[in-house]
Amino acid sequence: MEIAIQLVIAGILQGGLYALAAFGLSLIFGVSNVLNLAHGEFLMLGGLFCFLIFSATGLNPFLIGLMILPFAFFLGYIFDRFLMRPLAGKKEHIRLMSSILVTLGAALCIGDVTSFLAGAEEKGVDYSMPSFFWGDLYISYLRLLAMVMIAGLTVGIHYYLKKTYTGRALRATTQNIRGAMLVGVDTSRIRSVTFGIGSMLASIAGVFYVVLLSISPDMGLTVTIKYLCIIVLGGLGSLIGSLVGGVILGLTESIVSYYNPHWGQTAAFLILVLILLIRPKGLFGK
Amino acid sequence: MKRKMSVFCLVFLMAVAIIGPDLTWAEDPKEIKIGATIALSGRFKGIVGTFKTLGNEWAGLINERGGIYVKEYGKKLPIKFEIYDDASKPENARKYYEKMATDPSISFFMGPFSSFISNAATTVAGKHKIPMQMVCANDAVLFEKPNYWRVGVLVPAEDEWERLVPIYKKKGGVKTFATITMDTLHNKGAIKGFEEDLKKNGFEVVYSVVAPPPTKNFAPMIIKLRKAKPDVVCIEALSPAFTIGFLKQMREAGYKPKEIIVGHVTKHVIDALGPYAENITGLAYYYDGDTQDHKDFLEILRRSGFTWGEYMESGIRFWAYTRIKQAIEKAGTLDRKKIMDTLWNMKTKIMGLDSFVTPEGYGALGAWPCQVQGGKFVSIWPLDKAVKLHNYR
Amino acid sequence: MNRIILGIVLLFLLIFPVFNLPYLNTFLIILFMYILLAESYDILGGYTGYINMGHIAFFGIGAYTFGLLWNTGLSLYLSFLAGTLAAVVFAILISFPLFRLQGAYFSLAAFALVKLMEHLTLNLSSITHGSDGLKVLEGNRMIPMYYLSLLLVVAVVVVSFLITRSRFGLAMASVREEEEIAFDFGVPVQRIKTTAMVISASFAGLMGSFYTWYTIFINPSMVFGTEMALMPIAMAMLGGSGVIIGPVIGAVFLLIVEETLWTRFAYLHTAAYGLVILLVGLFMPGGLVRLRPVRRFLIRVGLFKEL
Amino acid sequence: MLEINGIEVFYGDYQALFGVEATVASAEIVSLLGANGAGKTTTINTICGFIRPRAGTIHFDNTIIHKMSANKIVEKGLIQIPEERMLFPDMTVLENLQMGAYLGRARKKLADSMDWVYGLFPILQKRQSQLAGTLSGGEQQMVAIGRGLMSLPRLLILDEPSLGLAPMLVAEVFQVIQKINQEGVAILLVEQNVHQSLKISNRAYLLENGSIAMEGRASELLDRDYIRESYLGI
Repeated sequence: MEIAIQLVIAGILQGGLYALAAFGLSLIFGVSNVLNLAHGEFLMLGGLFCFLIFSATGLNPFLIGLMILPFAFFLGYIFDRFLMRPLAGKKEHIRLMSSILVTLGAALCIGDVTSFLAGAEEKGVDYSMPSFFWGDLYISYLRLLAMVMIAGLTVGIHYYLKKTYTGRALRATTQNIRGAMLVGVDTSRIRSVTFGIGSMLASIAGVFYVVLLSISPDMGLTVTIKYLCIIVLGGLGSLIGSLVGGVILGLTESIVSYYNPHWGQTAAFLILVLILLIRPKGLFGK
Repeated sequence: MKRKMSVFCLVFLMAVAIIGPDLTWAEDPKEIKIGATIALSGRFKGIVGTFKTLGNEWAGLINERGGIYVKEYGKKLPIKFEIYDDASKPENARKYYEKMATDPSISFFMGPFSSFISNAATTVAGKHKIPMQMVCANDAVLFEKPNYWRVGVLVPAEDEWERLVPIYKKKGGVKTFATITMDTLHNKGAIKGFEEDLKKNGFEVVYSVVAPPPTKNFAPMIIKLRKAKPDVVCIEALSPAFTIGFLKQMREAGYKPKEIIVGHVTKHVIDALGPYAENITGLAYYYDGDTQDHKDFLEILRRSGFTWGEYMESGIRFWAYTRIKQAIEKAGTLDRKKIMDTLWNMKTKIMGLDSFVTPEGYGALGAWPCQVQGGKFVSIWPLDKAVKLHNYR
Repeated sequence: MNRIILGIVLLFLLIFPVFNLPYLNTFLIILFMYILLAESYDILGGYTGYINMGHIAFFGIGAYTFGLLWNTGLSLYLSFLAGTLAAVVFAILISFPLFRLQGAYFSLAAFALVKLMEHLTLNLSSITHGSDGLKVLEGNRMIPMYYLSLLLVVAVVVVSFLITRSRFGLAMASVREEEEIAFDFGVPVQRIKTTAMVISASFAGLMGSFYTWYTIFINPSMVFGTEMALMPIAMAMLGGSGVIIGPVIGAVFLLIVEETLWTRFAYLHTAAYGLVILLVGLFMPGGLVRLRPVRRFLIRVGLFKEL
Repeated sequence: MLEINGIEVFYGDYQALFGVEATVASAEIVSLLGANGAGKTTTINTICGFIRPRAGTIHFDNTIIHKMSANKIVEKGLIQIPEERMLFPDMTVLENLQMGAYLGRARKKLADSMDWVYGLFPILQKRQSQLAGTLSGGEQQMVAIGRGLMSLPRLLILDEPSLGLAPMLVAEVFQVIQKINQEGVAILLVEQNVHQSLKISNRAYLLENGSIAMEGRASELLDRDYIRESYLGI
């Protein structure tokens, strides 16, 4: 029983971490309808900047994470402005293909330039907090903090999407891009803003990554694939889907890993394929 | 139509010219060229990417002294590396070794990183009859089939951890071990040998797990680890991400073993763990107790800008370079067959240690126990050569 | 005109081993492999519009089936046949659930299948030897390898050509343009898609078998790796999806760029390579062959067969 | 108010419009008639900035708009209500209407325009918290028109507003169009329901194969034999 509780806790905490970056990817897909294969690179860059500033100043990594948010937003914004916007007018089929090429190229490029400038070695921030112990159970405060931040972000984003005009325009663009244009939404700007937000979320995830695990310049594509799995699982473009998808994945991985670490890693892909068999558009997809 | 044809031919010729081999070579060798591929990109870049610098610095050091004396020509020849990036892929390694095999001025091959890439490379060496010395590749899979044209510098992977057991046997105080292994060829071999060694010496392995390389969530394994309560936790993983991830999560879980052993401990692992890294025991292909024969090694490390503790594998590289130099000097020629004969039969000393090749082709270089003390990596074994004494955590 | 050019190129490739340039030989073998992968990907991806990011799964299955069977002592030809068949059977099995999905869901689910296969080969180590990898018999077979890969490339191009000229090809294009309308007009959509996938898979499976034969040693990350999976697709798109010559040009272009960068620069070649892919995606969304001067040239020499 | 001068539109190599010319004066109802594929939708999409003409100009209030992006054109008060309605299916009716007043000028008068729309379509007030995707076809059409009105249009372009509606509703829609026009909004009406639309229009254009085949006062056109035979089936 204790083990079960411990596994569920570990799974949910891990899932929350997955959900954070997947959230941003899902947002981007919803609004721009592109598969952003460079999403993991934003995560990596977020972690890297956190690492560099931490090494130089020794500030609290989460504080650094907040500090680099505007920068991450800007990065995502210009990424979209210069690389994705030219594709916006193209036909659906061509756009999907071109976006794969452009984001794949960008991912390779960002990864390699980073490894050239900052070195290819694994980087991790040494920052820890004592865990919370209750008998044999333990909950990592770091991960709990991650969960609280994710919950806070979810509420914040929900509020932003529901109440602000930009947020509403963003939702409108997701639901019917032509309709959004007809009411005067500058959809290209909304796209860029969304990319900025997605990049911000990825960089926060990157900060958690570099604190809890470690980062390296070539990790980008690997994590992108995992996040793509999560958002497909939850339904492309569905925000609640990416949250639920992340938690499902974290839970399954933890529980299966307990019996066999190998199958724990397999579980992610197995469960994705199974869910798509039952629901061709993911759990919350339309 | 004629014009189009000529344009087409021109484009084709240009393509051939771009990718074609350099068709210039001197009849009388002006230098000794050593061909190699290194993973300058791809997944091994972080581990071996910097060794290009190390090799060039070594060549620079030798050339400052005039180069390597070759009896056949009666003079010293400078040494030069020709290095391609194999992007951590065997098919690239093979392609570039084939490219270098067509260049008669290349007299010697250095192997690439890791066993399965070396596998592709040794085929080329065997086919074109070019001597190849493999570095950082010591799996049984490479030595299954006899191949005259390749030798290694390392002891088999199974023996990599053999010098650790005597420490615990002598010191006592620990009884039970747990091993966490990343699922790759080399790591599994090393741990297999270690576990057999432990059992032979009366220790107990209470938990043993092999996890795939991309594992990020170690919590389920740590739950089991906490139940098994081992005195010593051993992590053997080629990927530092695996090691760092596991240790950070073990710290989160509050499990405090008496001893942590990390097979591949590098500067970045130590940095990422901060004070927690203190007293982690590891292995390096070098010991710093006796410095009389190490001057060259320390010099090229200094020039390359890293300390030996940053890269446990720097020692392998130096060992391999030195063996090449010794073999050429001893053979007194650049004749490939003679160099290869010499490599098989040569018994010399490098860094104060015996250097030879076993009948299967393994080398003689083994790993030495070290420990992180005061943020630095210091030799702790064998006792007569140790700089510091081994501590439990 | 086009026949003359094709004839010259083919003749040149046929007598190429005479020059005894082993490096260029290996380069060409790798090139042929990528051309085949890109071209066979395009049979499904370019003609029916289903971007199959899981194409490399067929390749990997072919590679493993071949290696395992050949190691048991089965004859070479039968092992090749078995590798191909395994990929075909896999294609048939997954085509039914997979084609229920649309657009990005299809692509990503197919990609997840590749990763699933990678993990399965890792986990079922009692059969596949897991991360230890699978080793097969060595041998010096550069010349047969060269001709076999050349033959395969010619075969896949010829098959693509035949497809574009057939009613089947027309049906595939109708699926790409308006699947629902095609279905309403009585086009057996599911059968068309499955057949396209089977043809595409058979070539990839055969090439997978060849790859094992060529590299002697395979492990899961070599045949199911992420870059391995994405490169042929990038090549096809780069050259021009849906045009026979497109993937060929894409593969040749990208591989020559890669080779030039790799041998000339020690660092940052991946970045430059990425930049090339990015720029092509940005400025030539239809691929190289749809660039106006290139297209005009190809049309004039009769090599621009679009579906 | 709106002047279209000789626009030519291409889809790739295929030419869809051949020098279309038309004007709409303020407070006027103008019909754009034509069979399927004649180029009606292409024309209005060009006006709204979704398609760029290869030649010709479009002026709205003496400003050139054919080089503007769609959202800028909306800002000027030129609003399209598309045939497919293009609502936001996962938003409530209220949110859909609020989205109509997205731009600055309209945002300030949100409450007033809301009253106006609810006045025209009382049923929307009852449905205001329902998701737009769950409404019936007629109600969706109302939301679409309402959303367009929320943007405070000066020229409203209606693309097939009666398509797929029950006859009762069709009459209601045409009534509403007249009501809107009485508020001073110019209307460009694209319809297949030639009879009805000519009855409420001041003037009309007839598009055939991508060019204007006929134009004139609506009452005149209604009497022409060609129109009667080809489009009214009399």
